[in-house]
Amino acid sequence: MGFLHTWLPYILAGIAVGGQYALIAIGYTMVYGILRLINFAHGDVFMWSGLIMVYLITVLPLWVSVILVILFAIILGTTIEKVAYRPLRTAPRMSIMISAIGVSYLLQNFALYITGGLTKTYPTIAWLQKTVTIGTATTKMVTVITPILTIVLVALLVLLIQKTKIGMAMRAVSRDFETSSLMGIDINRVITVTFVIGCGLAAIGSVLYFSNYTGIQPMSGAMPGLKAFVAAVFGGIGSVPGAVVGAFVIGVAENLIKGAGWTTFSDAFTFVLLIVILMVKPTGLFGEKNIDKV
Amino acid sequence: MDKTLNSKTKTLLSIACIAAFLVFVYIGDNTIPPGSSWKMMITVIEKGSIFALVAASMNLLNGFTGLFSLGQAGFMLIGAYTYAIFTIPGKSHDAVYQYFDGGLIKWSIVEILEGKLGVLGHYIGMFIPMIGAGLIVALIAFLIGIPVLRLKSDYLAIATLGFAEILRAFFQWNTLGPITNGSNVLRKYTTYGNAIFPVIIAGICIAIIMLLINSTYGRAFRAIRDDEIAAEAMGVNLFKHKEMSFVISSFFAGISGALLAMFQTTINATPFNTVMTYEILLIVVIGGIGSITGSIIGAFLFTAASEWWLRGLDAGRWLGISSSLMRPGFRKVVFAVLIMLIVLFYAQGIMGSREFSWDRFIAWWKNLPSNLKSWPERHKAKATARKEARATKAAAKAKAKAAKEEGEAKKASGEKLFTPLPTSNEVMVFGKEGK
Amino acid sequence: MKKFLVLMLSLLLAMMSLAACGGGSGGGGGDTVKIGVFEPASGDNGAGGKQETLGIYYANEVQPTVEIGGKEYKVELVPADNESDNAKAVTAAQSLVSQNVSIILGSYGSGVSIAAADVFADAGMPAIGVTCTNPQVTADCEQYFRICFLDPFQGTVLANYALENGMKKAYCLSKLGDDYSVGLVNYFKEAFTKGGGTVVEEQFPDKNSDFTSYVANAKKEGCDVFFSPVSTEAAALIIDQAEAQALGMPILAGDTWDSNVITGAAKGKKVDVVVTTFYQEGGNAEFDTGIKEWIESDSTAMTNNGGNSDVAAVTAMGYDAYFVALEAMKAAGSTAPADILAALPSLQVTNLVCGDVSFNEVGDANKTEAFVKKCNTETGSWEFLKKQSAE
Amino acid sequence: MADKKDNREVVLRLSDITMQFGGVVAVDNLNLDVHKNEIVGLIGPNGAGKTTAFNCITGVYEPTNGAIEINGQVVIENYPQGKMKDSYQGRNQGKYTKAITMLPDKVTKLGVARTFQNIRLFKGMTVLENVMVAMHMNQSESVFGATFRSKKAREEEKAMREEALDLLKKVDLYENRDDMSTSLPYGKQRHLEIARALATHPSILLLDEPAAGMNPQESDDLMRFIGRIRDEFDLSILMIEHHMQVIMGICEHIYVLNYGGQIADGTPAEIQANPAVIEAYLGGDE
Repeated sequence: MGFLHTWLPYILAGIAVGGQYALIAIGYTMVYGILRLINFAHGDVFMWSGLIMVYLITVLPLWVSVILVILFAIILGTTIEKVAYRPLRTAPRMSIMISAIGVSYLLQNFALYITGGLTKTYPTIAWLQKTVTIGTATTKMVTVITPILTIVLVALLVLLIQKTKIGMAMRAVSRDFETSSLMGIDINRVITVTFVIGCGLAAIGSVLYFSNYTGIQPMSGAMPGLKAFVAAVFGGIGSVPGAVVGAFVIGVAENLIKGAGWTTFSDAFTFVLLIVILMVKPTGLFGEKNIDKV
Repeated sequence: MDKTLNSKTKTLLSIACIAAFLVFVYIGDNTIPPGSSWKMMITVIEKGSIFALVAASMNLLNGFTGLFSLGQAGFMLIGAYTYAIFTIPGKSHDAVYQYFDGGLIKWSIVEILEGKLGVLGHYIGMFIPMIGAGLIVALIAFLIGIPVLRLKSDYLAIATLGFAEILRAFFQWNTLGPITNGSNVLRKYTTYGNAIFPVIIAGICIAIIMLLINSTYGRAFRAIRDDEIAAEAMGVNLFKHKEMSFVISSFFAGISGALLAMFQTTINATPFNTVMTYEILLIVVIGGIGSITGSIIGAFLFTAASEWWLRGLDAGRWLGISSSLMRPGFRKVVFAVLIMLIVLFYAQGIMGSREFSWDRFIAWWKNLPSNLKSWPERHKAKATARKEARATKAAAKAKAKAAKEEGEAKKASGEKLFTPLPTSNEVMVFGKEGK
Repeated sequence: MKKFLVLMLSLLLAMMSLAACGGGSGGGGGDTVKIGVFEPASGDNGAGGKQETLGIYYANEVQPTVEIGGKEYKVELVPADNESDNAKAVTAAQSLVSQNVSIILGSYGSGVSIAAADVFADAGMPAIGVTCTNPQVTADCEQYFRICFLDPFQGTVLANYALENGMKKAYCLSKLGDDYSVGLVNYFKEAFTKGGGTVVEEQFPDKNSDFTSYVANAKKEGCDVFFSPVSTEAAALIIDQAEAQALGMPILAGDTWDSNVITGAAKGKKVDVVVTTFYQEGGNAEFDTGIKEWIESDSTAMTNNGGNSDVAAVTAMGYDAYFVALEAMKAAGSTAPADILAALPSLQVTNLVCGDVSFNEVGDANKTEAFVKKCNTETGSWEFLKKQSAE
Repeated sequence: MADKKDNREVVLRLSDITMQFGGVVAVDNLNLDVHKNEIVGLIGPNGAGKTTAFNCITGVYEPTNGAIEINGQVVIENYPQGKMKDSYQGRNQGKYTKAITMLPDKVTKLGVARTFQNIRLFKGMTVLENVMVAMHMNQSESVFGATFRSKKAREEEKAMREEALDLLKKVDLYENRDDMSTSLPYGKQRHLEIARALATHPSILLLDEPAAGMNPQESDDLMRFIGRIRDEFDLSILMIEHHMQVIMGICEHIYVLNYGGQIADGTPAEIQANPAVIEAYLGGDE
C-alpha cells in the first residue's frame, strides 16, 4: 500500500479539517436557506468563540468553559441577527449583505483591539491534543475525534429538522418565507433557532479547530469561514448533509493539493472549486432549484 | 426656492471650484514643509482621490447596475502590477528583481519614450502603461464576466471575491517571479511628482463615469438595477449590459490600481485582499449607493478619518482626551462602530442616491438658519409623533392579543372560527354582465 | 433631523481636523525632541513590532532626556502603527513626518520599511532600521540606516550552521507575499546549495493556519532540517504540528523566532529549534534585569511582550536603536533632520547591548557574527550555542 | 380547437404550450392564436396559469413542451420526446425538436411588449426616463460614443426624448414627466407601464391585468384607452383580465383557462353561454 503509506497523513488531516469546516458550514447553509443571506460574520463568531475560550480557561475549569463558550457563541450570533439583520429584513438584499460585512469588520477590529494584534495560544485540552499513531501517520487525537463528533452532531441535527415541530417550521420557512409567515409560523423564532444551532455548532467546531491549530488572531475566522461557505455552496446551499459532504471534500482536497506540492494555490483551489460548481451546477450537489416568480 | 441659478452660472461655478481646488492642491504640495501637520492633508487628498475613483467604479457596478461584485481589490492589483512592471527603469531591474536575475522585462516604457521625446515622453510613458493597466484589467474582467455575470446577486459577490483571491495567489506565484517578482515588492518604478496628478487623473475618470451614467447606456444600467425582469422585457440585453458595466468598472479600477501603485511607491500583492474590497464597499455605502458625488465625499472622509483624524485614538490622546482605552486598535473599533451605525441607521449614506447640485446646496444653505431655529420644535413634534405611533402600535398589539385569546377560547369551546365566504367575487361581476 | 445630523457630523469632523492639526504642531517647539516610532502594532508582524517598540520605550524610560548642543531636551516618542501592511505604511510614515519628528526608528518587517523609504527620502528624514534585514531597505535610500545584519549574511550563517552539522537536505517554508521569509529562504538556498546541500522549497498562503501538510511534506521528502524563517504567529503553529506528527528533524529559523512566543510554544514539546539572532540574553546583565523589572511592573508592557518578561532580541535591538538615535543627535548638535542625516554615516556607537554600531557606505551596520541559539524545551528558554560567521 | 373563420393574418401563435414546475403543471397544452389588430382575452380563476402563459411567450420561462411563433417566426420550440407524459404532448406528439428559446429582450425586439401584473416600473427613475429605457434597444450609437456625447449620440438622445414626450402626451402623463415613477398614483402607474411597453415599438401588446384595482369608471376609461392605442399604434393585443366588464366589452375573442388547461374559447357571447366556463367560475357543486 505505497499510496496509502504516502498519503494517509494528508487524508487524515483533510478529514479532520473537513469535519471542522462542516460544523461551520452548517451555520452558513441554514442561515442562507432561511434568510437568503451569506452571513459574512459567521466566521468571526467562530473566531470569537476561540478567543473567549482563551480568556475563560484562565479562571474556570475546562467543561464549564466549553459550555460557556457555546453559550457565548449562541448569544453573539442571535444578537447579531437581532441588531444587524432583523431591522433590514425588508430592505434590499444588498443592504443586509453590507450589514453582514460591516459586522464582520467590527468583530475583527474589536478582536484586534482586545488581543492587541497578538496571536493568542489556545488552551491545551490534554486528551484532544494527545499524539496518536494510525498506520503510517502520527497525528493528534482531535483528528480522530472530529469526524466522529461531526457525524454524530449532524445526524442529531438532521433528526431535529426531520422529526420535530420546529424542524418542520424551518423547512417550511426555507421553502417559502412569506407563505410560512401567513400560515402562522413565528418567523422570528425560527430564525433565532437557526442562529442558535449554527452558532452552537460553530463554537463546537472552534474547540476542535483551535485544538488542532492552536493560534488565534483576529483574521483566524476569515479563511475557515470562506471555505465553509464554499463547502455549503458545493453541497447545495440549504442542505445540511450537502454542506457536510462539501466540507469533507474541500478539507481532503486542499490537503492533497498541499501534499502534491501546489501549496501556493491551496486556498485558490477552494475558490476555483466554487466557481466551477456555480457554473456547472449552481444548485450544488443536493440543492433544490428555485424558480423566480414574475 | 425663490431663484435658481441658470445652468451656465452653475457650470462656471463648478469649474471655478474645481480649478480653485486644483490650485490649492498644487500650491499646497509645493509649499507645505514636510514637517507640518497640514502635509498630511495633501497625503489624504492624494489617497482620497485614488479611492474616490475606485469607489466610483464600484458604485457604477453596485449602485448603478445592481451587481454586487466584490472583486475590486483584485482588479486594482492587476492594474498596479501592470503599471509597475512596465515602468521600472532598466538600471533598477537587478536590484528590484534581486532573486530573479533582473527579471524578464528589462526596459521601461517611460525610459524609452523619455529618450526619444524628452519630458513629454516621460508623461506619455506614464500614460501608456496606465491606460494599458486599465485595458488589461478590462480584458481579464471581460473573461471573468462571461461565466460569473450569469450568477445571482450573492453568488456573484462570492464568486468575484473568489476570483480576486485567485488572482492574488497567482501574482505571488514564484514561477511568475521574473515578471511579478513573486512575493517580493516591486519598487523604483516611475511615480508622479505632484499631488495634483492623481487628483486630475481620478477627476477625469470620475467625470467619464458620470457621463456614462447619464447616457442612454447608464439608463439601461439603472433599469437593470431597478428591475432585471422589466428591463429585459423592455429589450435591454441583460448579459451584454452587465458585461459592459463590469468591464468599464474594472477598467477604472485598474487605473486606480496604477495610481495607487504610484502613490505607494512600492507594491506587493498581499494588501490587495478582501479587507481592501470591504473598505472600498464601505466608502460606497458611507457616500450613498447610487451617488458618485457621495462616493467622492465618502472616499475623502474615510481616508481622512482613518489615516489622519482618528490616528490619535491609537496613540492615547485624541481631541485633548486621554484614556487608557485608547491603545493601538481603538481607532479601528471606533471606525467600525461608526460604519455599523451608518449601515443600520443611516442606510442612505451621505448623499442617498442623489448627486450634488448647486440648487439644492443653495437652498440648503439659505434654509439652514431657519431650520436650525425650528429644530427644537420639529424635534419635539417628531418625538410626540413617535410617542403616538408607539401608543397606537401598543394598542393594536393589545387588540390583536385579545382577539387571539378570544379565538383560542372559541377554538377551545369548539365554535367555528370562520364562516365560509362565497368562492369568488368575480362571479358577481360575471352574472351581472352576462346576458 | 437629517440635516441637523449632517451639520453636527460636519462640525465634529471640522473640529477633529483642527484638533488633529493643532495637536501636531503644538508640541513641536520648546525643549522636546521627537523620535518617530514606525512599528507594526497589528497585522502579521504585530507581535514582533510590539516587542521592538517595548525596547524603544524602555530605553526612553532609562534615558528620557538628551543633551544636544549644550541644551537639555526631553525626548518624546511618537508612535504610528503601520499595520504590517505596505499600503498603510506609506500614510503611517507620512503622518510621522508631518508631526515634525527629528528621526524615525523602525520597522520590524522589511516590506513596510521599503514602502516607507520613499516618504522618508522625500522629506529628507533620517530613519534607522532596527531589525529589517532585507538588503533593499537601505540599498537605494540615502536616508535609511540600520543597526542589524542583513539577510544575505544571515542566510549564509544559517546555511553554514546546517552544513557544519551534517544536514544535507533542507525543507524551506516561506510565506507567500512575505518578502522577509521569501528573501531569507532565497539566500539560505543559495549558500546551502553552494555548500553541496539540496533544497525542497514551499510557500504557504496568507491567513493559513493549517501546517499539517507542510510538516508531512518535509517528512515525506526525507529532509534533514526544516528551515522556516516565518512570522512568530505561524511559528507557533508549525512547532505544534511538528510535535503532533513527530517531525524528527531540527527546525531552523532566523531572527524573528528569537522570541518568547517560540519558547512558549516549544516548552514541553519534543522539538528541536535553532535560531540565529542579534543578541544573547545574559550578555548584558544590567539591561536584562532592568528591562525585566520594567516589564513586570507594567501590565500593558507585559501583555505586549506576550505575557512574560523574557527579553526578545528585537527588544534589545529597539533599545539600542534608541541610543543610536540619541548619539546621532548629539553628534549632529541639532534636532534638525538634515543635520542628523549628515552626522549618521560617520557615527560610532559603543556600549550597546547587541554590540557596537558603525555604518558602511550603504548605511548598514558592520556586523560579522550572529548568535546561534537553541531552545531548551524543558525550561522554555534559549540556550546559547555559538557565534557563527558567514565565512 | 381554434379553428375560426377569421382570415386576418396570425401574428402570435401558441401550439401545445405546456409548462411544468416540478410536479405542478401550470399551463397544460395551451393553443392560442392572436390575429392582426385583434384584442384577445385570456381569463380564468386565480392560479389558472395565465401569467405563466405570458411568461412563456416573452421568454421568461422556457416551456416544457410546445412552440411559439411571433409574426411567423418561431421563437420557442421545444418538443422533448419521451420526457413528458403522453397527455401533455398535444397535437404535435411524436415530433421531436431541440429547444430553441429566445431571451426576453430578443422577443421584445421581435415586437412583443408586455406589462406586468404587479407593476414593475423602474423605481429609481423619472417617468420620462422609464419610457426612454424602452427605446434604448433601438439606439445604434456605441457606449463609447454615447459616453462622450458624439453628434450621433446627441441626435439620437434628442429624438428619443421627443418621441418619449410625445408618447407621454398620448397617455396623459406629460405633466408628470419629471416625477419619480413611484410617486405616481396607482392608475397612472398602469398607464406608464403601457406607455413604456409602447415605446419598444411593438406589434403585439401583452397586458397583464391592466384594470386590476380600478373602479368601474376607471375601467371604462381603460377600455376606451386600450381601444384607442390599438388603432393608433396598429397593435394586436392579448390581455389577461378579471374584470369581466372590460373583457366582455373589448375583446373579440376569449380563451378560458382552468387549472392550466384550456376549457373554452370563442366570442364573448359564446363564452358567457359555455357551461364549462360557468362551472369553472361558480365551482362544481351545482
